[in-house]
Amino acid sequence: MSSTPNNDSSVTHQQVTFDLRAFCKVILHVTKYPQNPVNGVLLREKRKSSEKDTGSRKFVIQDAIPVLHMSKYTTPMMEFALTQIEQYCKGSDMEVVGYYQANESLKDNQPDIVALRISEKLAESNPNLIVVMVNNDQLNSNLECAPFALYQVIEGKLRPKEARINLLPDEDGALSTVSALIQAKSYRQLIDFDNHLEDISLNYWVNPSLNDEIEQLSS
Amino acid sequence: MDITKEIGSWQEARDRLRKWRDENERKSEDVVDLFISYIGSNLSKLGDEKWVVMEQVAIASMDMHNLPIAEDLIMELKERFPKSERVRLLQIQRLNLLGRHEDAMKGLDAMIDRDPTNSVPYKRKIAILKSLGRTTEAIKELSEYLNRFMSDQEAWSELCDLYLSEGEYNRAVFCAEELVLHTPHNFFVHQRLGDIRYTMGGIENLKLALSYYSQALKLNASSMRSIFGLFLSASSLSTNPRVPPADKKEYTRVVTWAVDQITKRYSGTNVLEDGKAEMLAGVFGALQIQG
Amino acid sequence: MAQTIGKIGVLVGVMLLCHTGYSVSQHLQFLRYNEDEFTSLPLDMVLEALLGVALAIWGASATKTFKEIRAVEDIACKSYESFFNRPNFMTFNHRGKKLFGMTN
Amino acid sequence: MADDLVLDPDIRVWVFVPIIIITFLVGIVRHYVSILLSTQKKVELLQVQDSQAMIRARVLRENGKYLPEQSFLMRRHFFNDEDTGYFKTQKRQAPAQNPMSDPNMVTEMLKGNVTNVLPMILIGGWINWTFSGFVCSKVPFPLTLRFKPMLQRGVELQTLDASWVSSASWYFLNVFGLRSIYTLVLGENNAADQSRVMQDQMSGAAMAMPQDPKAAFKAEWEALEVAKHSWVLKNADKKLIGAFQPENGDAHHQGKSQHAKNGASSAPSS
Repeated sequence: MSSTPNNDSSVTHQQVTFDLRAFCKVILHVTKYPQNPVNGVLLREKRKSSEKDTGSRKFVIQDAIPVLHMSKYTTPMMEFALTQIEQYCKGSDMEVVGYYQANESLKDNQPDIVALRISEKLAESNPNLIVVMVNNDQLNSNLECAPFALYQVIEGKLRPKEARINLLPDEDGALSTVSALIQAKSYRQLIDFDNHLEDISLNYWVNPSLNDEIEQLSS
Repeated sequence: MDITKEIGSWQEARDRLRKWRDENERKSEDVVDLFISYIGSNLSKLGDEKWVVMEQVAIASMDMHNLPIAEDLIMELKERFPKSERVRLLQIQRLNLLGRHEDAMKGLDAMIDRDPTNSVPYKRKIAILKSLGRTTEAIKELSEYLNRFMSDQEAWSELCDLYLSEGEYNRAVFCAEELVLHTPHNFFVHQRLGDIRYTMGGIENLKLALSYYSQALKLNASSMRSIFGLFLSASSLSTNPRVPPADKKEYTRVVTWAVDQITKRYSGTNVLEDGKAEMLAGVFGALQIQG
Repeated sequence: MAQTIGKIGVLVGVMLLCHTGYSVSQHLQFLRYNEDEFTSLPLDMVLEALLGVALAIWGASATKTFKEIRAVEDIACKSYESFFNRPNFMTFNHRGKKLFGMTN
Repeated sequence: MADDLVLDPDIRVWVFVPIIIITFLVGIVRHYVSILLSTQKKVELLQVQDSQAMIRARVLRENGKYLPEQSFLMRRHFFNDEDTGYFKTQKRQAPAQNPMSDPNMVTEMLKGNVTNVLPMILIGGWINWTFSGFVCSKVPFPLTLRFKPMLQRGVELQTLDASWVSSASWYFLNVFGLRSIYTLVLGENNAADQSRVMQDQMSGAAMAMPQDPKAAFKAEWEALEVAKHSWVLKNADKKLIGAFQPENGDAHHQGKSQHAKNGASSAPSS
């Protein structure tokens, strides 16, 4: 439960909580493109200025926006997507609080240069940004725990961040829901920015049909 | 979205598989699904196409780590074509799947000894290096390979990605340019070169990126990636303080044109209906200010 | 629907052409028996032949779906993924192993 | 000119039709024999390398206009530099002058003869011998005398009308005329050959090998040396806007209402 060094300026969150929707989207994105590296951003509702919080406040990630599964090493599409997402957040009172990435190779679960570059850019507007690396090794069609490793941008580097990962509504519920979604091949419904580029009538920032499906399964 | 629901008969499944073979799609999951639902029980009806389909499905099922199907198919192919090098390649891929990379390497070396003009084993060796995370070695081998097989586009494309992952943009550009030389009518190669040039940044590179995105758009006016790229590169050029004002004007015209095009595309769909039309406008605003 | 009409078109067109051929040979034979000089074909035969050709061409083009003549169009409907798919450099060392794997 | 000759229907049954059947079957047998005898042509690695280098040089020449000048010159330097250029440093032997000295070549030629010429001679001779002297058909149009040697081989009758066809000629007509039927029956090289494709390896190598790499290199070197570079994408962006202008004319107005909103954002940059 120790916190990372050099954290006097940044707020540490001992707990990072994923709402079902966010958790499902990350896992399903990773499942939809098992052969490709994928990335995306994590969102939460903007806190009201009135409830000025402290570091102990629960860090709840409410939604995820899947972005790329192709051409990860070139920037233009990511840049455009991020700006679009930023505007979406402005319109719906959300903020970008995290970035997730899964690498191509099974054994390679370390954040790479791309993760650093993007998270540095995102950290400009939110210094508490958390970076979630998906542990390919821990993935399974029957998940036993959240296969995530958390990182944080500190002084231009990505450092591991020690925090407990909580899932909502509860650990077992979330894991079984996501496993059911995988088994039902719901990941085919997931839309990321790359899909949006092929057909711009697909909505990647909300993923309405997938949201419905998650809703159905969890209720 | 489920492929097995979309398709109603084995004939359709066969046509779909053929299409994917021709168009070089990976779609391993769908291939395996189609095989299980339609093709598997109708293999004999495929005639001579059967063997190619079996190869395709074998690769796809290995990609999906569905070993039982793959092993059955490879066994059958092996019985029918005991001496075929293509079947040999499948067997080697199976070794890879099982993690026996050393054995696979040996098998590939033997194939190269038998016929040094067959390009596939060289490439498979490089793929193994890559999958083991030995990227620098893979790059070295691939460059050597390309000294001999200079017009292998697949290899150029692979080398381009490997260099990109190492952050060596200049070399990646070289490979991407090689692809442009080989298939100048393919808008993907232009767009990709534009992407890399844009990523490199700097006025000269941005100008080149702009040109390549334009060419990509000329070849295929519906490519969203190209039009976004065009917009991004033009807008960062138009706001760059070191660009002379006369040129800036030109770039601003390009930006306006691109904005028009993008807005038009989006207004043709209903994604932005619920009050999100401003979202796009905001996007342009935000991008131009930061550019 | 258009396909069937097209097929009928081809059939009728070819039959018309055959019939024209037959009529022409009959006509020539007739001329030969009467020991007339051949000057030109009767108008109805010429018309029949032209009609047959037109019908057959139209029918054939209605039954088939054509490929774009420009290579660009062919590429435009390909997916971005397929451009990046390089079968010979494919590796299996990816998430699929854990997610769908039947090997472990 | 009235018909002066009437053919026995037995000629049709015992000469005309059998010749068709014989030629057709022989053709099919020949097809399969040639498949059996064919071997994968062995190519040397060096040949593959040469042909691929040639292809690359050619595309550079043809499509170099899509690259910026710097990139073009760099590649040309790679091929043509006096000291380090590919075409200068790669020395190739001139090919052996006498094809007979190469045993591979001899077997290839032999195989070609065995599958093509030999059956022609044998069957042709046999047909000539068995069915000699028959007039077996008539073409339905008048022909000039020049066609007589072609259509009436084996029947040397001065007075016979040129449109009559002798049995030997009928055989030759069949040999050449049945080719398209073979492709119809045997399949062009799709279905029937797919299992064969599976059998041998897929060679990624380009198959057009230069016969004489030395001369080919020199020719390509020269072509590349005189190739001028002109960067066609120089004004691609302006052309793009220009080219789209007319079609875009009304869309411009349509987009106006929406554009007005973001007009504020795009305007400041100008």
